[in-house]
Amino acid sequence: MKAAELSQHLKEATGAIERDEVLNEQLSVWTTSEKWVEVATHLRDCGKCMFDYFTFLSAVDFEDEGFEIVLHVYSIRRQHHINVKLTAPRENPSVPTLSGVWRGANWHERETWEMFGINFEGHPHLVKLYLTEAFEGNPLRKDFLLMTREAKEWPGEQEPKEHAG
Amino acid sequence: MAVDVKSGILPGGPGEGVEVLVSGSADLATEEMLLNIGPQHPSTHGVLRLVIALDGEMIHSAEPVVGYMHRGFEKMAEVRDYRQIIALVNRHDWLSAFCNELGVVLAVEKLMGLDVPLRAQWIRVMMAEWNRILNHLMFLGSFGLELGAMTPMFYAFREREDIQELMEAATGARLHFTYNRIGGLKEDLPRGFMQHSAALVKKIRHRMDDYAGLLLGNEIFKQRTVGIGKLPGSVAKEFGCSGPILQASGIAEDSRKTEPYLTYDQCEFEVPIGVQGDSFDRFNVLFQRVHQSLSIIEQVHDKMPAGPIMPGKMPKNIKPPEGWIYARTENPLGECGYYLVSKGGKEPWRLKMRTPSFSNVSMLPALLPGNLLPDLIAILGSVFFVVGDVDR
Amino acid sequence: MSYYWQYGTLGALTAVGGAFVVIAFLGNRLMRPRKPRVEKATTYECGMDPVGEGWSNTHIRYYLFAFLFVIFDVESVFLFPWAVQLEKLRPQGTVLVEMIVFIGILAIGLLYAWKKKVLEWVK
Amino acid sequence: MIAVSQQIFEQYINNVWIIFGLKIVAVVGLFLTAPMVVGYVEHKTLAHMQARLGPMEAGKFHGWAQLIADGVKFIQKEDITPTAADKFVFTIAPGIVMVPAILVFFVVPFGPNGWWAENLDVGVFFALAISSISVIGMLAAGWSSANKFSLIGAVRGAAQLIAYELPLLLATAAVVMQAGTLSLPGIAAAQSHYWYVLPQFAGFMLFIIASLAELSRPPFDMPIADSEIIFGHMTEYTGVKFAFFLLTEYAGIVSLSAIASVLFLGGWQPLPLIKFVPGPLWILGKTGILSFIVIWLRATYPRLREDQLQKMAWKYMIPIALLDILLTGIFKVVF
Repeated sequence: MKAAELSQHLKEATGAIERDEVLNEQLSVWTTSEKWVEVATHLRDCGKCMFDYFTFLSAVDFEDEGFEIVLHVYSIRRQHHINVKLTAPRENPSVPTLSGVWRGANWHERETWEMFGINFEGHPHLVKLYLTEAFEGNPLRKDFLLMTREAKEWPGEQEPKEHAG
Repeated sequence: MAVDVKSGILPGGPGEGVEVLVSGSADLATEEMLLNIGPQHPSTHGVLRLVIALDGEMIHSAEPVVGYMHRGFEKMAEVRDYRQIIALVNRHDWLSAFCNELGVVLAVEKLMGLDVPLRAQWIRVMMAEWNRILNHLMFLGSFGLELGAMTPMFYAFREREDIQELMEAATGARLHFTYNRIGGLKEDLPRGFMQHSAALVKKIRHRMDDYAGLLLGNEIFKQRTVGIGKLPGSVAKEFGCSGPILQASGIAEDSRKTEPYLTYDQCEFEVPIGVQGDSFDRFNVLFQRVHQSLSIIEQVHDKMPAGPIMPGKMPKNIKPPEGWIYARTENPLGECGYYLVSKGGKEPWRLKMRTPSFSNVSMLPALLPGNLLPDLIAILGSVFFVVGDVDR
Repeated sequence: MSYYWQYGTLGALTAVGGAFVVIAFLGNRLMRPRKPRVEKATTYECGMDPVGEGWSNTHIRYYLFAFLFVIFDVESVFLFPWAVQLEKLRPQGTVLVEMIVFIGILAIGLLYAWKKKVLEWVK
Repeated sequence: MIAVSQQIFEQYINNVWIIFGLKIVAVVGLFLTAPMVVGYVEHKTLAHMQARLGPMEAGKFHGWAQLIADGVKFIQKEDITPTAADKFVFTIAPGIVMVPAILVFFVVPFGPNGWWAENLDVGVFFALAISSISVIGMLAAGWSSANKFSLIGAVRGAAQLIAYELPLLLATAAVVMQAGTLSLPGIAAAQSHYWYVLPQFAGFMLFIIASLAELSRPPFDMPIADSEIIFGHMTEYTGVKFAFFLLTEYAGIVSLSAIASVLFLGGWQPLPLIKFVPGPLWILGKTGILSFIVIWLRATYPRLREDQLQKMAWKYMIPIALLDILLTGIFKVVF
């Protein structure tokens, strides 16, 4: 389905789409955390959507605007993509888990949880995936500083012409 | 004594200190044995760790523990400019360096609206396919080794050596090629490259018969793999498995075919699929993919145009406009996608790496229980993954 | 006399074999470095601290095979004297039929076990 | 001159005690050298089959001294006993594995007219019985290591014994029936007209397959499957103890190949037309060819699974072996 059609369909069927945007031929829709699971289930089950392939789930830290949680799914049957997005507040961000909709979301949510500190309500096994238990902080938040970069200017900061000299 | 592995007993590694639930009664005739497979195990291709609960040799549950190789690439990408990111991303899946670079480069080019010269596109197709063969040969060899046939491994390295020599001639590197540039390529192919490449295609195609004879046609190999670790297509899709694993489960999803990038739409090739998604099918699909790649390379030889390899006018500093994009490529191991968010700076605001191995490994807890320990190896070897690609 | 010589030599050879083991261990003791560390002497479990202990009551899935094996192994012991004397015993036909009956009973036993699905690994 | 040497021979060499000593030295010497040769041949054969060179440095000429260097290295290695292990059993297990492997050579004839240590009248029986003692050592090693991989390996080794022992015995029984003797030189002598591989081809195949399982060689190397359970019962062993296990494996290849060549390939009996080649060379040649096949299989086959071996043994090999005995008996009585 074309991006505009799909977006129109979702707006009518779920009534939970706040806004949509098509950039570089890719559709993004924004929803709310209350409707998060409902929208996802609709995407999976609806005959027009048929999003059977779980691509990824992650987040982007937009500093003052909060976290944007991105779910990207793909339909092998219908061959269309969608980004479903959700803005979570900076303080105590929390979203319902999607691991009941697509089992593949399990690990992606664990990763997002430890990297951004976004809680996934109802997740069956929310433990750290990569980091040690003793590790403090959420590395992919913008306020988590890379210590090496803070200590020493990276030579890669040079502009192309400086290399020559 | 039965130990609930799902609750996560992970001493000494990432996740240490998680409580262990011990339940069950002492009068049971047999007890579950909790066993670490990895991180230092001959057949986990690096430092993947599996905590498995065994009853005799029967696996009751299996939980992959990753993170031994976590290098924080996504964070590092946020403080590097786009030129540096090319050299960064070819390191997470070190067996398919060129294809990784390609994903990032395609994402940036599309975000900036750059037109890549046709010759550069064709060279990219050819190099990506050589890289795919390079990667698949590694797994063709190591899968045999895991089942106890050591010869295919050495043959695989013999062929890999030839291919690496070829790619070195063009790129100057053997593992981390860094041959892509935003807009095109580092430099044109050296003189005589096409002849060399054409000769190698014939040679590799001929030598693929060795693998067919040693493994695909081997009765013991079939006994060990047919019907082992059957992965239904619906489960594979749900976990986001891709590449040979998804195709072996009977789903012909290959972004070279369904959403062609570069000039794949002008190449003729097939997406091999399996029937029942068992270890044999996965191996067979991998094997057939090599043949398809060889045929693509031959087509590239015929269609390669002359021309420049970089656009005439390129900005000195690469600063994509504000926005976001998801670019996917069919990597040797499956769908590799980069979700790039730009705020107009010379560094990406966020670069999410969606790697095929991550999704493939996350599927293991659903696939492994109910199999025997020797079959664990047959399954693990056919769920093709690179640990660096899981951990990033 | 030759009997005692033969088995005497065998006994001596066993002793020499044992002595070889002891000498090799002693030689190793003289030549090897000795730098004990706690980590070195831990049980290998893929670089992790072992979970639980190595001596667990595991489920041995072929114990029914083991029973069958004992039965057939004893049978094969009976088979050997018969096999050696086959040509010397008379009348040969009777001797053969006797053994066929003996093997037949066991073969039926094997067939029975097969039909009873004992010859599958216990899942 | 001749008279003098004959005198010396009668005076010293013919002395029973000297012969006694020589026999022991010869058997132990054979036990220590034959595995080296097979081991070296395996290194080089596998290397060339796998498109590589193999050892090239030690001893200058094609690395012929590689295994001697390995032996020297092994004996200098630190001996580590895991804290969790049962120390006594852990220490004696390599000995239990190795001593029977020496004793097998005791009965193997290496040529006609006294080219053997002893001609036991239960030779075959002795050889098969003694060679299966090694499994006890294997179980002891696996259990005492207190390592899960070792334990699984030991359990698999025991399962393997159950699978291969019967086909091995039954295949041998058919040969014994045909020859009418249990003595190995006797069996070889009985094949002066034709080799038993012709009438007993099924038995020969069973014997080779079962021997591979007994030796834990590919495709039946499940007890030491390195990609699954690290190295089975040998996982925790280091230095000279580990060397014992390796030595036993290669000695086993030699001894079982030699026994198979005596049982089925006529021992020292030559092929027609080339009868001038002396008997000992024949038996060494046949042993060498069988050993080479064992090595060759390693380069070719993946390994089976333990339950597949059981299935193969109980559903195919044992019925075939029983049928073989039956047919051999009828053949003997009727003709």
